Amino acid sequence: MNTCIDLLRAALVLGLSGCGLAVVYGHRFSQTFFSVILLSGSVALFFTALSGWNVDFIWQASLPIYFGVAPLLIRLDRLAALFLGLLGAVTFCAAIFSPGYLKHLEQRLNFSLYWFSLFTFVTSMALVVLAANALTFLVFWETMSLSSAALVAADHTSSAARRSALIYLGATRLATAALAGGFLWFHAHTGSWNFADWHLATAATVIPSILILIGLSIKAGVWPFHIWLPYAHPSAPTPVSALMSGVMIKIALYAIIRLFLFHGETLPAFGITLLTIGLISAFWGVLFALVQHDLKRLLAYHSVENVGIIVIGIGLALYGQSQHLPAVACLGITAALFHCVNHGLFKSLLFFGAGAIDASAHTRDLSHLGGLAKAMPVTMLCFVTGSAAICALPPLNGFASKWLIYQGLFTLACQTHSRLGAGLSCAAVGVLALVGGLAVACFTKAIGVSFLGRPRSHEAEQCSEAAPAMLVAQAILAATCVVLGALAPAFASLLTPLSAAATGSLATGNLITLPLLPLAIILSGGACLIYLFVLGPLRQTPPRVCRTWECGFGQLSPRMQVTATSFAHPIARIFKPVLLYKTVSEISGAHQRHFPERIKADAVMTSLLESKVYLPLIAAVRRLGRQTTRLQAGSIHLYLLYMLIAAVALLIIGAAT
Amino acid sequence: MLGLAETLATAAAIFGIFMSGCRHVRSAIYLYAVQTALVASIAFVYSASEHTGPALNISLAVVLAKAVGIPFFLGWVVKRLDVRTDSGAFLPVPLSMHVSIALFATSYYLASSLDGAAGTFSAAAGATASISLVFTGLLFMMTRRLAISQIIGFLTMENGIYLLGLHETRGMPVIVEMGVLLDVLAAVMIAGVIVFRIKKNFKHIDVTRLTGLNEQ
Amino acid sequence: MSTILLWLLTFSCLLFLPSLTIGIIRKTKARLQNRVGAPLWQHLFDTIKLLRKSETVSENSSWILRVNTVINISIMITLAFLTPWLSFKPATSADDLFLLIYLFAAIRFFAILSSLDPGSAFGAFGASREATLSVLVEPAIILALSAVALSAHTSNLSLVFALTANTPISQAPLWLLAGAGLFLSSLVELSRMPVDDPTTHLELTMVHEAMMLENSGPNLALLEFSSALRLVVLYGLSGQCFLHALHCIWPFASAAGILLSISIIFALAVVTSLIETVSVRLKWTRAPEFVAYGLTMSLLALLVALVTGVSS
Amino acid sequence: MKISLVPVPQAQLSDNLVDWLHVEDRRLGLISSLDGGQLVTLVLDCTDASAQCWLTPLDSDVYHSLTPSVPQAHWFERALNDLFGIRAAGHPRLKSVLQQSSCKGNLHPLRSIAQCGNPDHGHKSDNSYLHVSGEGVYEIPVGPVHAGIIEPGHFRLNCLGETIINLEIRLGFLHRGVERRLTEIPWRSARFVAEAASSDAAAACAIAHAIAVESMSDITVPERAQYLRTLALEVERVSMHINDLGGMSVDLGWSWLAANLSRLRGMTQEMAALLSGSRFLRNFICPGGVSVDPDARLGELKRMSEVVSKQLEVPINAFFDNSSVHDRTVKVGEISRSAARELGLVGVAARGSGIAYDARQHFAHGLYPALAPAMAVETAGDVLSRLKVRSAEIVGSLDLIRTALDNITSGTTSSELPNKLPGDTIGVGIVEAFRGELIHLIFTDKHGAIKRYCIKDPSFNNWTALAIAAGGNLVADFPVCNKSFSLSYSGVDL
Repeated sequence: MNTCIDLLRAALVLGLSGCGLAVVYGHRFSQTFFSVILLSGSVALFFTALSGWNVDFIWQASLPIYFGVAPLLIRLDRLAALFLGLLGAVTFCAAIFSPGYLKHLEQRLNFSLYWFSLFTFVTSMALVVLAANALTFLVFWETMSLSSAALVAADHTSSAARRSALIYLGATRLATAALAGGFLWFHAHTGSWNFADWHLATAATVIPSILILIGLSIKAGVWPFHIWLPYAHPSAPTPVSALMSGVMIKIALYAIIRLFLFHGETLPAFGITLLTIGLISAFWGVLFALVQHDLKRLLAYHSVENVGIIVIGIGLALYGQSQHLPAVACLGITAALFHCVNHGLFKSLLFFGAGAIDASAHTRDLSHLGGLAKAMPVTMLCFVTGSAAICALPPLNGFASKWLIYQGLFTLACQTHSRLGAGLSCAAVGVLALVGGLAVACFTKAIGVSFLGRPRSHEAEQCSEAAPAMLVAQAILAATCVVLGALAPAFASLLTPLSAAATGSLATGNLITLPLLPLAIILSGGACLIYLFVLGPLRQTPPRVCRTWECGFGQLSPRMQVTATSFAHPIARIFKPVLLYKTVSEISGAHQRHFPERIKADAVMTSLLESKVYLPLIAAVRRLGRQTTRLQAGSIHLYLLYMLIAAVALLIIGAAT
Repeated sequence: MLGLAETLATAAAIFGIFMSGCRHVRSAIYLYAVQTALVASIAFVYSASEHTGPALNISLAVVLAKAVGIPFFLGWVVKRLDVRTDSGAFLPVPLSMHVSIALFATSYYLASSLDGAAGTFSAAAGATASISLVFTGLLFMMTRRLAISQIIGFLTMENGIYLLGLHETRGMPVIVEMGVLLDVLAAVMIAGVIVFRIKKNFKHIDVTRLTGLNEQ
Repeated sequence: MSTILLWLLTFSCLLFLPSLTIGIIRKTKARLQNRVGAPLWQHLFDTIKLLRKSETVSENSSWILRVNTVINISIMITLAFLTPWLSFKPATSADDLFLLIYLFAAIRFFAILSSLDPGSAFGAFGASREATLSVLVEPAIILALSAVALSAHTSNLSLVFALTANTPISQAPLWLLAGAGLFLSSLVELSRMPVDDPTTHLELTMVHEAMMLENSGPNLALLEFSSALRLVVLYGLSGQCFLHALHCIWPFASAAGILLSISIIFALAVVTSLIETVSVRLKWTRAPEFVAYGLTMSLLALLVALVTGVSS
Repeated sequence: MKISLVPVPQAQLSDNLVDWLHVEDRRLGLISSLDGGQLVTLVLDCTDASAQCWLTPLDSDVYHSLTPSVPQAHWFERALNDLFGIRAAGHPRLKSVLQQSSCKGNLHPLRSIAQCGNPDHGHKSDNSYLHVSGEGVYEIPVGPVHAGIIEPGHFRLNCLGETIINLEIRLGFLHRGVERRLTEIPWRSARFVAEAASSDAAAACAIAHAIAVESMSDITVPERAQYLRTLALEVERVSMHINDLGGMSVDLGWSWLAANLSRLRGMTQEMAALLSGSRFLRNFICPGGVSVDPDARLGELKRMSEVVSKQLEVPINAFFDNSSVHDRTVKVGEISRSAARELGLVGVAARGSGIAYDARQHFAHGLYPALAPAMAVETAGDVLSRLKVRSAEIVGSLDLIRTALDNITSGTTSSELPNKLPGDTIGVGIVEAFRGELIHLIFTDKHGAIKRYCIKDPSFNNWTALAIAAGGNLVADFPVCNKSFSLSYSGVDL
């Protein structure tokens, strides 16, 4: 208990002192210095979580630290500890990764601002997780949003980054508005700011629950509120992208889990809605990821997919609770929590990989990469591991959590008496399989186009392996993915008490019944044996190295390998109606009919939501604004008239009541 | 457990679903033939189980006329017109197949409420199949381009209605059956002739392009 | 003791059935075209020959080349021990439906990577086509297996596929539809006609062959063996569905199951060769429609499973 | 056929050609040169089966390109650049038709004069490809070594995903110097080289050669020989068309049909062997007549032709009845009628695009045009219409073979040849080979020796059409598209 508090205190002190030092010495001290502070803070945070696993401790600030009407209230329980641990782990790796990565951004970043925002960001994330009442939550939620927006705009030389930060800020405003509305309603309803007193998703609290859900969904990047995510995540420097994608959006999901799942009875409609939205998110995210050719943007869209998968888990748990199917609820919540952790790990790993490529090749555009396998073998190994994990290939960690989702859906279909639930869960199994196939296509594209084949540009040719510290950060995460995958049954049973607390059922023992560790050993052992005895060093004649088959024509040029767009083209064509995908070719030059001089061909994709929903909405708001400005004509008489009308109207209303 | 008639009816509905996923007009006609043969054999099963001698012959006539005669006639029309594929107008063909699966599920719910039976599949199977056939035929007519497909869709609907009648009344009076049969035969002949006329006047039989008809 | 015997039998099937089945397909096709055709065991001879040959490797390839081969073959052999593709294969605790599907996905993941590895244009569009097809096929396979798993209320396929006495006859359509869905999907998954032509010499139309273009010698031997094994496992799986349908109608002794489960694979091989002889390869943009038929079978199976499951 | 030599000054050539081609039934035969000092333009008039040879003397190596106004001249002009070193200024795509490996440096193999300056005058061969820009575009290089026994040619496909944006074709990997060789050997032996110019159309090449020689020295061919020549040409047509249909079935993946057609093709080759003693009709047709008289074997030939036409019915009906075949071939590889006309397409490709041109209808060779079968014309211009034309021609040719066999007269099969060819004359042979219009054009010097032997293979006109037809189609449909044109590499790469 005491160690836990001490560690937490240490972490907070380190975070705050990091902030202070960054403001004062941001330009003078080296990146390594700040990274070490961040590193020690994250270690403290991680061990807080470890030591806090078996304690449930609440701390209320004494009077001066008071947010107007409610005190600063912190609660460290098992759920919070899980997410604190994730935050600690990812921050730990980000801290190791940072010094090497930031080197290539030296000209473009204001380090004082960067480190200040980063420390604020991490500290506020920790405090959001720990927040036990609405005001504490909201205050640190806001701090988290603002500091992360500052980090998105950190690269002040890029106008795209500024634009992204604006879009992100707009989204967070809406999120906070919705959250605040929901929280106020709940306070009015229950008279308490404490989360523990609130019961969401019941028949009496539909509207505020929806408001809170919307607020949190915007932050989590759930469809259809994911629009900001593919802008903000790629623009931020890589350690920040990793933290945002790996942890920040998980914190919104954590809030959903905490607020919705631990209060018993819920309406089935919430479960069904979340399940459906999760499915759409997963499908939508992976589909749009497939047609991206900016590596980080691709990863950002994959976050939408994975958030969708987690939301499916949450929806499953909610629906299971509402239908009194504890087994389903237990599977759902375990899956959601497990996938939160997993996604945090492999997504930050993948972002680090993308960052390492960015730092070395100075581009993230897949059409300029290629052939990095020779130059960056370790980065590639880690990236492949991360990709395999995100594609849920057994026996990596992604598979374990996705398996839990599948099992949950399958159990639901077997046990439910509701035809809607059964049909929906079967459809979900199909959609998830589709999403899995799309994810494989997407990541093979990303790896294939960036690491394999021949370099497509001079920059890619000149690449060299990332700095050792950057590799260590990736290797730690990759190893965690493997270990967590092989030991998934044990980890899942660690989570079981949590889900048992949520569902009110007794612990059901081992959720993952698959022998994943033996499987991993058999697979890798078999692979090694086959390599040694059939293909490897024991063969007498070494393989002959020659050019890739070029049909006898001569040297292959870098153009003669598939591009990212072309690889995804056949799939994109199938989903044309969703992607609004089309091929445009433009032929020009002197004798166009038979002998054109220039041909240009491009695949054009428009985001359905952006073009058909959000932009018209924004345009409508603008138009409304312009109409409103007409009222302000500048004439003093007109204003007097307004006042007169207002006064008369008020009087009439007053008289009427 | 499903009775033989219910199994046959379900099979007919499934073949109807396959038909709705068929782009090739001639394959659609074949599938229609199989589906009709199944429907007719249900009539055969009913009449055999009711031990009504003459009805047996009537069902055989129905089999011959509807499962053999009409497809042959339609096949001839298709050959004459030299049309092969109907790529669908509003819905991609594979999707319309999946929509008809959804309609099959819908008709199951409808059928179970129609029968008032306690949701057991076997009780509702016959009605499910017939309603689903009607839906499938309607969907087929709705989503297809060619006039010939409209005929096939219409005939499928007719199969569904016939099957529903059969299922609800356990065999129809001979005279009604004959009358319906004659009506259908006449309708198909007339439709065939009309298609020829459309082809002759418009050089195509694409009904989505016939919207300008009223102006001519 | 008998378990050991059954394991041995399974193991020998795993070793020899793939080549024999490929041999049957090729022989039947040759006979249907009035050719004599290669010997029945030619595939095995080829594999052995390739294992002894030296190897040519592209200068552009990376470690993915080797990793793909070893992972491919080791996963495939594991899958052959896990999947209940033969009715007599002893059960293991890892026969889970979703695990199997994702192990197949793992094979595909590395296969696609290895075909992108040498930077060949042919391998690349082969990979792109493979990815497209698998995106479409994966839901069909998972739904077909889910349908039969739902009817058995467990996702452990050994239990699902265990031949139990007194299976009601009403289960027959479910098994038939699931089997048909699986078979159609495996035709696509295995890159056979009418979606891909395994005998084509045209690089531009290849899917599976284009992906293996840069492999040679023992590497190629292992990949060829692995894809033949994948063929028998998938055929075995859909064959088991048909056997169950048969078992619903006419319960046979489990001893007959040994013979039947092998001969149904051969029967499906003959069906494949018939299809490949008389069918024309589909236009590439029509391939999704063919997959849609497999998906339809699976969806219908699922519908039947749900409808009969809810009432029971 | 008599041919008139018309001098056309360089300034008027382009206008004259445009005017000439303005009339529907007039065609451009070929553009070439004798020795690099002039342009020779052969123009044909189908209405009266006449031909003119326009001679345009050049005063320098550079002249104003015809291609901008007459697109079908483009490949001729590219060949002129490589073979003679005559450069067409303003040519939109003046790239080499020969590979550097087959023609070293700036050697122009057919150039034999010095008056146009030094042949080594710095025309660099240009082997570049059109660069299609766009972020997602990639190139697929196919050939010259193909999977399968196919002649060498390089296809450069610029693709966006599965769609071909632009296709460029490069031939010239195996330049054999046929035209040059024909001027170097004794004219009596020239027929062996001439029929090997494109060996799968050996009979057509041999007839074209024979007619060209005969037209120079006014040799009359005995009637029986004319019958036998016609038979040879038609047997070759049937055989190769069946072969192409079979190849198409292989590309469509329809092995049953491919096996059947391959067997039937064997039977037609057996017919060829009955007729000439050679399964490929080699060494059969010679100037003056034919070399062997099949005599009694004609009865067996007739029987076999009946068997073939009977046995063809099932596979051909099955082929056109199949819906998947329609899927694969309809609206694939389309060439519009106007494009076909501008590119001067010949043969099946032209008739598939609605151009009613068949040399058998207009130009005398064998028993044509008297015995010419009805022309098969389709208007859609896609792969299917080319297939339909092809199968209709098989039926027509088989009918023609039976008619010819019924009416064949007896008598001698060859007539005497003079010792030498007349001096300073032009001989032309225009033949409808199975691929289309084939032209052999011979010039003799004042001693009667061949000074220039010019061959225009039908594929020469049609290769460009393939490149245009493939654009916008799926990569996987390219083989089908390619097969539907059935082009000869060696005929172009002489």
